[in-house]
Amino acid sequence: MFRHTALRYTALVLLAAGALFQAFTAEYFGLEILTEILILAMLVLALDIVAGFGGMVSLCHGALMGVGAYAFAILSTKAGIAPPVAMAGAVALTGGIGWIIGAICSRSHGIYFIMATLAFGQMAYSYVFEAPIFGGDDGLGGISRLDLSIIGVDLNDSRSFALFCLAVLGAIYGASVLILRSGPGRSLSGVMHNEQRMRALGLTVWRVKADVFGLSGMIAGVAGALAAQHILYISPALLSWTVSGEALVVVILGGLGTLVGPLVGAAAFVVLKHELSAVTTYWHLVVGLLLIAVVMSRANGLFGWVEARWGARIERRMADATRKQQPEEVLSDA
Amino acid sequence: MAHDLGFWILQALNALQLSMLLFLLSIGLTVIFGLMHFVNLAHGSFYALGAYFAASLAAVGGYWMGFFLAPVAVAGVGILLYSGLIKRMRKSGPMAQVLVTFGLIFVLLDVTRIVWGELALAIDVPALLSGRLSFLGVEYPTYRLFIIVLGLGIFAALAFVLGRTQIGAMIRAGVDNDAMAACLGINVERLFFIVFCVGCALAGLSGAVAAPLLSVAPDMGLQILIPTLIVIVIGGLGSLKGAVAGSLIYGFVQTFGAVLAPGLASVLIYALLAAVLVIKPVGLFPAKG
Amino acid sequence: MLETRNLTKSFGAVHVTRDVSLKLERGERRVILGPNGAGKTTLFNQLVGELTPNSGSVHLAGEDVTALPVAKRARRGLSRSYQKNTLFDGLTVEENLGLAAAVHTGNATRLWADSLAKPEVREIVDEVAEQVNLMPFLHAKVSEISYGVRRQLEVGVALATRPLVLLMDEPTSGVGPEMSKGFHDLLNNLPRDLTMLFIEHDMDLAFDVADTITVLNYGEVVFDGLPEAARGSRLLKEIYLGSWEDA
Amino acid sequence: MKRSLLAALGLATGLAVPAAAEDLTVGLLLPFSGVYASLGNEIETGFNLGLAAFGGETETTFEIVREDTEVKPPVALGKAKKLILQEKVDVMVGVVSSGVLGAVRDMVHGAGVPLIVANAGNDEATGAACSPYITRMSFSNGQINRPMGTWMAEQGIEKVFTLAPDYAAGRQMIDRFSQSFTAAGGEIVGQEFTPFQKTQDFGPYLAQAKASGADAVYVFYAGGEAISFVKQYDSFGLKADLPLYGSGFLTSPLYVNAQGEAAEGVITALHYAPTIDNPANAAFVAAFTAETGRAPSEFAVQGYDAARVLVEAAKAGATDRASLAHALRQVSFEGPRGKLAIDPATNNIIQPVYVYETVAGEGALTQKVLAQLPAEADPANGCEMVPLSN
Repeated sequence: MFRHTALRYTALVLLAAGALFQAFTAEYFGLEILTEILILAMLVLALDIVAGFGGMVSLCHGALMGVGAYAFAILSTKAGIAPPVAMAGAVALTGGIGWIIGAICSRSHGIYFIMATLAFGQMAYSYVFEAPIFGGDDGLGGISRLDLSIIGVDLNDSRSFALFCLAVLGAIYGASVLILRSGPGRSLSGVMHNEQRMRALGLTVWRVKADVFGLSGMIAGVAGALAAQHILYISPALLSWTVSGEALVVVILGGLGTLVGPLVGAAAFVVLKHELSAVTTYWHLVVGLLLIAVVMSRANGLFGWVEARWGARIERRMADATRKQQPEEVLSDA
Repeated sequence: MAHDLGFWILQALNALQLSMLLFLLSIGLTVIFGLMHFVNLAHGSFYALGAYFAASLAAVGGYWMGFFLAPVAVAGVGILLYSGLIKRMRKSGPMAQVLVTFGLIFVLLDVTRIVWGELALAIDVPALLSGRLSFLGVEYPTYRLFIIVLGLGIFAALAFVLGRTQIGAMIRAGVDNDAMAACLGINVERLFFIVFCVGCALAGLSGAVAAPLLSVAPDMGLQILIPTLIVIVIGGLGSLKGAVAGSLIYGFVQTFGAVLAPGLASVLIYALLAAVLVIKPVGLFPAKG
Repeated sequence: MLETRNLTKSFGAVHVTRDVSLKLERGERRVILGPNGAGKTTLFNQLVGELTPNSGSVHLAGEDVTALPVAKRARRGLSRSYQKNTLFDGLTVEENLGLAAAVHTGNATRLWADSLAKPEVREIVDEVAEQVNLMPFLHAKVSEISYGVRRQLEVGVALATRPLVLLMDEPTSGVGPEMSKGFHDLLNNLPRDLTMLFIEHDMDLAFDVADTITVLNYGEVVFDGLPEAARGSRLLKEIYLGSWEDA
Repeated sequence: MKRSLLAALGLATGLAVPAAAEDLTVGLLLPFSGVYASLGNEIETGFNLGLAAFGGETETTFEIVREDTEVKPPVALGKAKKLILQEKVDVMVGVVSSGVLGAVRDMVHGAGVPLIVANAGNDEATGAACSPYITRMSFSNGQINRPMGTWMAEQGIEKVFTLAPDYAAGRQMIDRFSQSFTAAGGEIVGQEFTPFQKTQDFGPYLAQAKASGADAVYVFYAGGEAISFVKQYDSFGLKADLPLYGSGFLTSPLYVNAQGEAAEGVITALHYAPTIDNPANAAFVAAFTAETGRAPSEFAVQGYDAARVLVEAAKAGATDRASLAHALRQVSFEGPRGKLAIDPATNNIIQPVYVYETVAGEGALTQKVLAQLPAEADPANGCEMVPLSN
């Protein structure tokens, strides 16, 4: 069950400070990388909610993000709907699809759950790849960003867009914490620890799974709609199962079930990818080896490792102080 | 287009041929899973390695050298990975296994690119199997018939080994309950090792067999992975019967889908998979009830 | 309150329960005795819905619940504890109780509030913690408390759904005699209107709590009556104590 | 809104420190990983050979920055932005897939950075979506397939069955062929599109082709799909009764050897074959073979000519983005493919198309040129070329 610890607060503050520093000082490409990290961070938060706190290891979150991106693009370019409404529509759609997938897969566990979600992801991929309205393999362009000129922000400026994404990520982080502390979030946590007992206590398990998966899908949808606005071009590759696999890699690299860890993972992954791909086209090799090493080390990712090493000590020191304040500290971060 | 009987026989043979190729590939994966509860996403990479080894060996000593030695070479790679990685991952949860083998996919893909380059390699059908045979009133490529016969042969051999021999009984006991099998004095570790090697060798064999039919390219392992996973999930993890059923379902749906409903062909199989998982969440013929 | 009629379950040719008919009145406390393999736990599983009987029916508060799934029966007031601890291992005692209380109060599926922070949930958690002596351990994780305390928590989680009928599968299983006694005092202090059905091995201890006794042997009810009668029954001594010696 | 973004980007690039007059920064935007990695490498090899061969003719030096598109349009767009905004390149060369070209088009056009297209052939790039900054040195889908329809009809072929992968380029190639073939009196008796990059077994489609009663089969496949297709076509024994024609990517020298004997007798049309008989080609083939040990493909010559056109532009005095864009579209020269020019109406290349048969040569397969079809400018296809401001 999710708890904020002193270490997690510290990490959040450092991450936010780093992102802000980057947002205000970076050149064009630095901003691109920052935005890429922020959007990936949204996706991995969505994944960590279901995988880290619900044991639902999904291999369709990339596809959900892709659905969000395509829904936004189609609604705003082809259907001529205003971007904010299109974005809301895209998020609602991914939420709905996520809910259905969560409901259907609720009876599957372990590897079957992974495979079932993979199947749904591939189904979406195949459909988008082949339906002419989506532009097939070539993808879709002509996407516009949200118009925030009312509050004096021009999102077409890279810096503004990066800051906007940072704000959205902050909101999503807050929402994630709220979801994990909500009834369904807590219950799902119980289901992950002991599904049989939760059922024996009277919980309609499939419903809780579907609800949280749907909420997670909505977050993936936000990430998708923003990814479409970031690149201004989308292609079916966005829905490919390897994107979901990479998202899972990021969650593991950062620390499953820590919420903060995947944020660290997203930053590390994107930076690593760019640094490596500048040097060699075989950067997947390095990522693959790193992934194997992290999983084999049995540490819970980078952040999990830090927590295991220093978390307990810091926690003990802060124990009394934090315990009493816990109910109030829900949203003081983000 | 109106089609005669010959057309449908031809298509049925096509479907059967595809099914057998997938069967060769999925049987190793499914038995490894059934016995060891180990999910090997890198199985497709072993298939690609098999094709590459076969292509390299065929260039030296002809098709049959590739055919016989490529599985051995892939089993060798399997042994390395087993002792280095997989042995230690056995007790981990499915997610850790999925991730380690996902990492392996990346690694093996780039290794093939480094060793063999980006260009597709060639391997010719051996003289013995080139040409066509008249069969049920249609002409069908001999090599494709060979794949069908090979698939059926391997199926028969595996059915015999699993059903009638002592090691088969041990494997079945291990699939049912590995702790119990260990109590019965079966050396479970060694059993796992053997099954893993055989599974890898079969993946290598299917790569070697597929190579003359397709092009040997770095991404062939990734391309085949999803169909293989669909096969074993539809069939039910861990069972020979499931692998056969899954392969046949995939082969026929894919082939006849392409003829009868071209627009739906690729979505069809995923929809079928989803339907199976809704109705029977553990597949049609799971190893355990 | 809880009634079964001719409950029969067989696996292949083996009958694990045969024609079991029980009737518990409101507030009744009944112990089920029987040797290992007598079908006690299988009976429990059929009562809560984890197993479907081949024939017969289960009635809760006058309603036929035989066709209802586990969760729905639980929401109608049927709660159970397990012989083997079935807890939320990574969580604290407070969270364990809270999850159960949240289901009971309907907060488990409500999105708009922290289910564990709701006053009604906290109230139940505190009350149950008091009832099963878990107050000192509220903030400890399951992995940090002793086995005996976990057994208390096992019952506490079942109690936190505020059931009408509480089924306990050997609540004192694996606990020393000293602690078992304390456990039974604890059960005796539960509200009188709570209907309880529990499996117990130790007859003497069982008699502390039980109003009535049912004895199962080979899946059949061989005795159904007051403890005093059971104490004198030769049949019971033969089958039950006989096997107790073996075990 | 998009316009203001592009204006913003244009402003940012306008502030860039101009490079030294004789120094041009070239961004190579190619797939070095993913399914088209071999094409990316081939084009780069050709490009480097081209610079080596002609670079001495100008004072200008070329600094190369390579970026891997991974054949993913969004990645490619990101990389293009990086090249334009961070590396501040003067010109970009590359783009293998039409999807990538579609993705980077607005960016390139808005930022005013000339792009020499070294492969992607979608008609729209020099049609409705044409830009004065985009110069295509490779081919257009229509350019290759249209003449073949007419030519095949002239050979007396009446009924054709077509097959291609189900994606934009596949449909466009077949569409252009079908138009000219039916216009010349032929009949399309069947048409199938196979799931793109997911089809490994063409058996079901080949059985349909066989049952269609066609005189010939016309296909477009490339890369791994081309290898599988040609081998499977041969294994079903269809070649004898049902000759195989196609756009020349089907039997590209890049992978024809992987097809082996199965490719013999396949007749295809393309803008290049390594056996074209002219001095420029002889020099190019010699240089390429010395470098790699094999014959060059159409991809290599596209890279080679892209380098050549860049050198020619520099020779004409181009020093920055604007002057390069201006100069590139006026270049014309005799290259390995024959006489090349840029069509001012669309910025597409005008080049001859060669019909060739793949035949057994000494130890390896080779290409026998059957006909050289005259160079023809593509129709404007809705292109309204905006004049360059300077």
